[in-house]
Amino acid sequence: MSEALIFELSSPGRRAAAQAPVEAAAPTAIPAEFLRQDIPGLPEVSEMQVVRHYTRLSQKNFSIDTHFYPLGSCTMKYNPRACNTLAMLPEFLARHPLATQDHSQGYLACMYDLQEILKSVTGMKGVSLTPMAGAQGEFAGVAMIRAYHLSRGDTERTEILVPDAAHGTNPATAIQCGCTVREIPTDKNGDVDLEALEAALGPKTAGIMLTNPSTLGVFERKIEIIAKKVHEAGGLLYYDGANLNAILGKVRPGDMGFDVIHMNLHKTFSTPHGGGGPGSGAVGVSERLRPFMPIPVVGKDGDQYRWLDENDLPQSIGRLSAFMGNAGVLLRAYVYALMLGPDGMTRVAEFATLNANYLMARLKDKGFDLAFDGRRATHEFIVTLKKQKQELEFTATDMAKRLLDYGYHAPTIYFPLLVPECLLIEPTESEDQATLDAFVEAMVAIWDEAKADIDKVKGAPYTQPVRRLDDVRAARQLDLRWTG
Amino acid sequence: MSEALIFELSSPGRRAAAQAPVEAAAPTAIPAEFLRQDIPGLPEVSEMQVVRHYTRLSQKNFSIDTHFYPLGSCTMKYNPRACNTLAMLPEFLARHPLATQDHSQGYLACMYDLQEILKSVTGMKGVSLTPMAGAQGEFAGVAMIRAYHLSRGDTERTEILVPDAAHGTNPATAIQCGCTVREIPTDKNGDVDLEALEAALGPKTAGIMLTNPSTLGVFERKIEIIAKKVHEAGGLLYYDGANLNAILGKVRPGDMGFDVIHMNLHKTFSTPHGGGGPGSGAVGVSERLRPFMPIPVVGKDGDQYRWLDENDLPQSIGRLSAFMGNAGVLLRAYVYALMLGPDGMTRVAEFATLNANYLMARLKDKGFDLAFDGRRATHEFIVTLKKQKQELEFTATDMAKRLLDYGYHAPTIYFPLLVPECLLIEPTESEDQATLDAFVEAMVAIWDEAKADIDKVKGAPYTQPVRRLDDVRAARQLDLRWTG
Amino acid sequence: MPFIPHTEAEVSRMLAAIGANSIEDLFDEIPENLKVKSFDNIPARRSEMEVSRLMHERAETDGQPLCFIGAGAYEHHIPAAVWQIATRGEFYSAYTPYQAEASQGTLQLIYEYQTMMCSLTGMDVSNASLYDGASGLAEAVLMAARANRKVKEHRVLMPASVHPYYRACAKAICDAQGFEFISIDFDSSTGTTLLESLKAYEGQAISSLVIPQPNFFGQLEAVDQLTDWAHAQGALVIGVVNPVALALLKAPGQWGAQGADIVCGDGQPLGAPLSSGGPYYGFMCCKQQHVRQMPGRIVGRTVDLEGKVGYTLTLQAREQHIRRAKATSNICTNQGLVVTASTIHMSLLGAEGLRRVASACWHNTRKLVDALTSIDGVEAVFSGAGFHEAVIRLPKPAADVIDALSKRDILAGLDLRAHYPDLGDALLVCVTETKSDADIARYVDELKAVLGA
Amino acid sequence: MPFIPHTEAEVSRMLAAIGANSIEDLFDEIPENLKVKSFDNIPARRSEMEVSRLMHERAETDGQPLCFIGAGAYEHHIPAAVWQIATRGEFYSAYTPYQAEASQGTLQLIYEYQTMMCSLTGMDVSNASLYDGASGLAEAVLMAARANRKVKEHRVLMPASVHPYYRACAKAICDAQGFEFISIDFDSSTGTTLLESLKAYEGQAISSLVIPQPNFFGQLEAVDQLTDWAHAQGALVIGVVNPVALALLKAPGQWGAQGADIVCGDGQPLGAPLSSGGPYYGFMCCKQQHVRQMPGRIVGRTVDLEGKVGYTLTLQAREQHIRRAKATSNICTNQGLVVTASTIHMSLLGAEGLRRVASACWHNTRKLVDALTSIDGVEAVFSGAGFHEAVIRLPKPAADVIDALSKRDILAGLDLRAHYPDLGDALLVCVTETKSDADIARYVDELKAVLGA
Ligand SMILES: Cc1ncc(COP(=O)(O)O)c(C=O)c1O
Ligand SMILES: Cc1ncc(COP(=O)(O)O)c(C=O)c1O
Repeated sequence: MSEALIFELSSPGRRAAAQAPVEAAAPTAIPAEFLRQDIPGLPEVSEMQVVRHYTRLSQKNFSIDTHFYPLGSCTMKYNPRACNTLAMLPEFLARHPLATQDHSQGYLACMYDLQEILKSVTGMKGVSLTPMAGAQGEFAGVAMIRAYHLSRGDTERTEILVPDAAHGTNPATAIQCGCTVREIPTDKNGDVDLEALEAALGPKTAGIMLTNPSTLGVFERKIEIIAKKVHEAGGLLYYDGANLNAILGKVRPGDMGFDVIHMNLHKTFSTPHGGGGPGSGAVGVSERLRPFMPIPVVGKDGDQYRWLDENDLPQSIGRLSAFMGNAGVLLRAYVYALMLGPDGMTRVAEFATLNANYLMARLKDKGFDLAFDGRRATHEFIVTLKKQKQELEFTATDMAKRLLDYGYHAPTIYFPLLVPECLLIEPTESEDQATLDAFVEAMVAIWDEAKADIDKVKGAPYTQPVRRLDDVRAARQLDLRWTG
Repeated sequence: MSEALIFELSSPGRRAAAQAPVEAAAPTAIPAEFLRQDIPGLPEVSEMQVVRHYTRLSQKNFSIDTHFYPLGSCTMKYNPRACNTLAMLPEFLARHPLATQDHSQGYLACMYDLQEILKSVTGMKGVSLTPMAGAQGEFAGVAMIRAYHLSRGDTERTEILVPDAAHGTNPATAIQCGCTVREIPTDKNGDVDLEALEAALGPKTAGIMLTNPSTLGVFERKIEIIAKKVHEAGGLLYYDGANLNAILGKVRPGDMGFDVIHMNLHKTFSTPHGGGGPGSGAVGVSERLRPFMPIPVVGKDGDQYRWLDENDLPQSIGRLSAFMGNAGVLLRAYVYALMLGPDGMTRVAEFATLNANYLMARLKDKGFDLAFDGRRATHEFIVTLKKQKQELEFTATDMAKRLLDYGYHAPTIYFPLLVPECLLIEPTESEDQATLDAFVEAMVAIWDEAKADIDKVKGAPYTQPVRRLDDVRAARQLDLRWTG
Repeated sequence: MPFIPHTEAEVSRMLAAIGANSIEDLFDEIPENLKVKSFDNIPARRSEMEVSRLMHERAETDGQPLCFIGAGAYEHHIPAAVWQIATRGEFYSAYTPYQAEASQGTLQLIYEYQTMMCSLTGMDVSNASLYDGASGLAEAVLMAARANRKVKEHRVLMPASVHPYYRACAKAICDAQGFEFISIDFDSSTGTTLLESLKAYEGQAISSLVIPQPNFFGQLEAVDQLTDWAHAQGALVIGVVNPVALALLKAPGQWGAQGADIVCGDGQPLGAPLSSGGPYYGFMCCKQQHVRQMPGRIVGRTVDLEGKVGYTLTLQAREQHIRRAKATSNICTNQGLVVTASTIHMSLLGAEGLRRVASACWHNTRKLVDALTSIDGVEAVFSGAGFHEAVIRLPKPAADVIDALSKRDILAGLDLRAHYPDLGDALLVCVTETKSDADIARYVDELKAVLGA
Repeated sequence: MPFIPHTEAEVSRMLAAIGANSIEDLFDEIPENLKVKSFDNIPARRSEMEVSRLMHERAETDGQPLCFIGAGAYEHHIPAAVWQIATRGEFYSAYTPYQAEASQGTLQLIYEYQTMMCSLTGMDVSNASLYDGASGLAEAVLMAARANRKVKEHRVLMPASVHPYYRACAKAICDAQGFEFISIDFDSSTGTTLLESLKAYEGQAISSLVIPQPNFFGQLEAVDQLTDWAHAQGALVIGVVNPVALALLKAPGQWGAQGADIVCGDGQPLGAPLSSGGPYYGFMCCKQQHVRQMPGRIVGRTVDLEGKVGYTLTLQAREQHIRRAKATSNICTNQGLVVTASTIHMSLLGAEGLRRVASACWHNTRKLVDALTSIDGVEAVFSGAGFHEAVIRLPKPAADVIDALSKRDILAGLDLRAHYPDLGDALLVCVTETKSDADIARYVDELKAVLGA
């Protein structure tokens, strides 16, 4: 059933009266010129209306807690509920970001430990937890690369190399850091085209941004050669850690030769995606980039923890948020890490990879085409519906929408851009075999349906709160707020 | 989509490993004769499977937080979320029921205050919070009446009078207290048949159990006469407080002449129904029944709170639970009472009554028959579909099931038993006018549907996880547990 | 107006539709002289924030002492997921699932719960909960009398090793129906019920024998012998068990040759916080042949119009809303939400998790008892096997020791003097898996300090 | 294996289907020499219970001092319903709503959120959130430069009365793109930006002027004059506002003749706990004509195949996943869950509730300032109207006073020396509606004790 807007439930003068001071006189000494004359158009509703409305809205979402969600590159794995509970202990919630040091030792101890765990698991020499999502971690990383070159008087190095399969945040970040972007093509096995890379390297090269395993779901086998070549050319290597789930405990970016990495803790460390965020894009750096880390960072003097700021890190790229990033997200990641331990971290990669390879093998067996057949899947892999598109105009979107009717969230579609009609499928380690098998059956059934009646499939979804939405209209006839 | 049983998700050897000690050797000194050889058949599932399974199951429920729920006699009103949060503060959750007095003052203060509030609002002289639901409150009440008579050597008084409209717990309770039950008929206006009452009163009369307003949704106008007559006959008056929501702050059972009352705090004081419980059936008593109250009760010596037990109340009917009833439910009721205050209590009755009378007027206006036309509705009222049944075999069940498809929980049906095809409708004070209006439209639409196509309505519901269920089969071919 | 959505304009419109002039008019059937004029003793309303502040203060007053009391309420780790899911609005704010089609979530969950309880206890049937363990025992006694048709006498053998409050509660509830409870003494060295003490009742008409396992002292009763003895007398056997202990101990369904007839107990250890004693829930299981004597709700699996599987309340003809005065019990509202939590809890633990918890409790209790009894003058009162409780005797008045430790933020255990004066300065202590070695050491150290040892 | 469901039997079956001998085989494309041999510094796994214990200990270490710090993060009452609903699995564990049909809950909520923010700020368009207020200001500066096509220079007027960390963050983020921030001094008696101090920049090419309201000191800026001045110079106006203050203060859309062009700030006061500084969220609103320069996600209302209303992400051509190097920002993951909480919070408060909260804050702050300044040697630094923060000057080193009060479990305020050395021993204090008169009195008394006054 469709749910009215909260504003449509509103009635003038209604209030959730328990939620505001029982009485509150107007301020007496603010001159009229500063005051607003109108009343903001917030809804006027009762507490129950709010609870009912948003509870009902919540039921209109797919989520990990309700559905298998094989969204490639997004690592939709189980978010342990203890992480939420323990990050929301009353003292943690009440802690002011500028609290005195003696009222901060408990929190700082958690952050310090987390820095150490992340250093250990990535093989990096320093960690700053402050970036608030992957993209901000990327910003921090490229800004540090820039700062490094500048600190050496190397002012011409403004070019960032980005493989064409890269996530959109990579080129966007490079630009935001005042760099230019140069795309590097991918070879037919999904690896970076080494020749093209060599051709691109030069005195303007600031660095390269790589995801490994790449967003094509394969491990970049020539990573050592790439690292060597980039370093020889005077550039640094940036590791986009969105895919860290594939290699956690198996191979470390630091050991592969990367100078800086961001981690999506909301992926690998299982903090929830929250319907779009918040995340955390903690960065790890090699020795030479340590002086440039974004502040604040947690340090330890004797048995006292304290914030390190511009006084401790005078070459820092600076501050990326008002305080220290998404503290509550970091607490969740810390709790998760403690519950995993070193063996658990290794198992993350092992079972994420097992699930992906199993699902890939089963789908291949059922006749679906793999984008990189013959390669191992990492934690994810790509199916291409190119053949199905040619045959019946059956597209990745059609598969995605119809999967919703079968009770599965769609895989990532049309990313990476270079594989036509692609489905980027990431089952994660938290799903069991039976779920993967049922998903295979659903994909097979949908393709059978398409062969029998393509229009039916193109009409999907049928079981969701709405049928397929008109995105073109949304963009052309902008309706971005309710006006009554 | 149908949800497998948790056992069907099970796989031998699977575990939610974070949830038990990492290691635990078997006990070394328990002789084999005491030990079990088999492994209990609990599900073997991962943490995510559990979270997903029960989250999905939850979505298959109607509830106050998602639906209008006009279930007569049940007072399905909004359960403020603060009550839950504050009753679940860590210290309250961790408090052992047998904790020492110095670690109990905070909790006991809440219970003491709640006793005072309930005394004040009911006009009774003593309150015991220990009964765990309405029915246990009834038990306590009748047991006190019995104990009172026995304490006076009045051993023949074993008959409890119960109006025929009474809730099933009333007669069942009387029997459980070793009494016999005598039914008193209702007159055509919904009041107790006074003549029949008088005829029934006598030296065997232990007391009468009354609900006022009665379960017929009308206020018993002759309550003072009834009280006088029962008292004159040597009997006591028991007030079934399930309908207290109708009169909170308006009229007090103590002032009407009742000797003992139970309150369904899970109705009037808004503690949640929890899909069946827990509730609380706190009892209030007049002066003469005070010595018989169930223990423990909270007392106050100077500024110290303490439990009163059999040493303080040697004539007590005793202990009705291992500790002191549903403590956490009582905390919720206390928080609710504090947020209401005296004015808020009065408003509960006022707006519950306004909503019921409005809904009644609107339905009458649309042609539905009222069981007691001409009477004021209290917090609830009865529509009878006798006419519709005669006309089209359209029953109260049909209306109920079809309402589910319209997104409304059904009213109470077939209770009280004396009104044919009855719908006992209780909107409560938390609903707004628009919701009531939409509900009226739905009832009208359903009756129109019935007139157009009775089979369609008889097939309802269509939109729920299952169609109409076979209750007869459920009772005949008992299937009460999963056996694999 | 907290929790009331009405605006003045709406009130006017609604009154107009009713044809009334004021809300007060709607109460015109209530005799004027009865109407409340004003309240005393009800504090003026506070905002959620103010109430929150008060409740936080009250909670802090009580603090969180280190707790070594068990005695029917046990501190266990409860997975974070349990109450986060149980308090979802759809479970929390739903009514009893009378409208089955709109309550499949709760109904399926109860069916799963019933299955779990049957497997834990080794019985055929479980109901959907009673209020708590103590009142559940009362219901079991009443049920046994109904089920045991051959015995007309309402005579019940009740070991003194059953929780004193359970005994008190059973008495309070069964009294009016004329039940006679015969107390059976325990053996002073093992703290358990000896077969010899039952001999006196051989050949007498006995409705039921209650067997606690573990018993109130944490000791293990000879359940096989007791069960066989009772059955030989034509009495039914009512087991009162700790469900966590069942991860290790023989299921009541396997006691003796035929197994117990009715099994009850408190479900609190399976996911309910201590919470000052409630809400917990009483579980009850029985053999198939007694199902129609069972009190409380029962969920059954059935099919819908189209043959699809669904769940519904069944055998309602046992219940008060159908059978009224002839019902098996007056219970209506039960402890549904706690059962919801408990079902989630059991799913998360599984048999192996529960076994580990139980084992950890056992080991921790041994550790504490060993450490305490190495203090001069402190001794274990009973010998023989036990679970996670034990009785120790102190060289000083138990009440004073408890007081002194309470001031040091430790709840030392339950003073047994009120219930078992013969045991002297005896303390019932309990250690669950929640206590670390450091906690145990702290107790021991503080006790030493208090005893001056 | 925590959080991994696989049994050994399943692993074997899966490997067989893959045609691999072991899980290790699946990693055979990784050069052997790169593989991790072992970890240091990662503690062995603990059960949820053990981690819970550790986290409780850590939390207790920090305690809950009585907090009078604001400075960009404000303690407000958050209704219990807010996070109970926001942490429902369907909100908590969902991804960004790219599959619109399966995400209508989140999408409709964001559409409602956008509406609320527009109404609070008086602007036309709101996005779905940025990371926080400080980084949001950076994005606003970048956006203003894109939107202000007439001005090529990346020159921004930044009052020193803007939060120092916001200024630092804007600098860190905009630096690489060659932005020049010109600091504008505040008037030492009012603590606000005087029109005179801007005169020097008249006629110069200015991309934008940032106006904080209230400013970092809690003082109210002359927003109308400043806005009109900026517009006269061809500069865009970026308002940085406290959303709770907007319940009382003139909406930025009404500043001066034309209103602000872009409005940003931190959404934290609208339902996010202090939580050590995050997660909060940055809100951003703008005039309709600038919508295509907006960074971040935006939800639009549209219809489905059948004409039914639905919600979807729109104008995605601005975003990195479509436009890549040409995107308006690199932001991808935002602060969705906090927006969810905030939308629920705003619905519960409504305009009147928010007004009461803001008024209570104002009154409480006055109370504190009045009481403090009655202490010998303590004085208010600025005159003029303010909201719920104020700067007071102490007769002793601020750092020492803060330390001493911290030991007495009071967070006295923020020492301004690092950021504004000219102000001397100045403390920025804040009092929200969460503080009672007793709390204020306690602060005053303890401060007196510390000052020896
Ligand atoms: C490969 C890759 N890189 C970077 C990002 C950006 O991370 P965030 O969304 O946390 O900013 C993502 C997230 O989707 C990603 O998949
Ligand atoms: C009129 C009436 N009396 C008594 C009861 C019994 O209360 P409880 O279910 O709490 O035992 C009810 C509850 O449904 C009721 O409606």
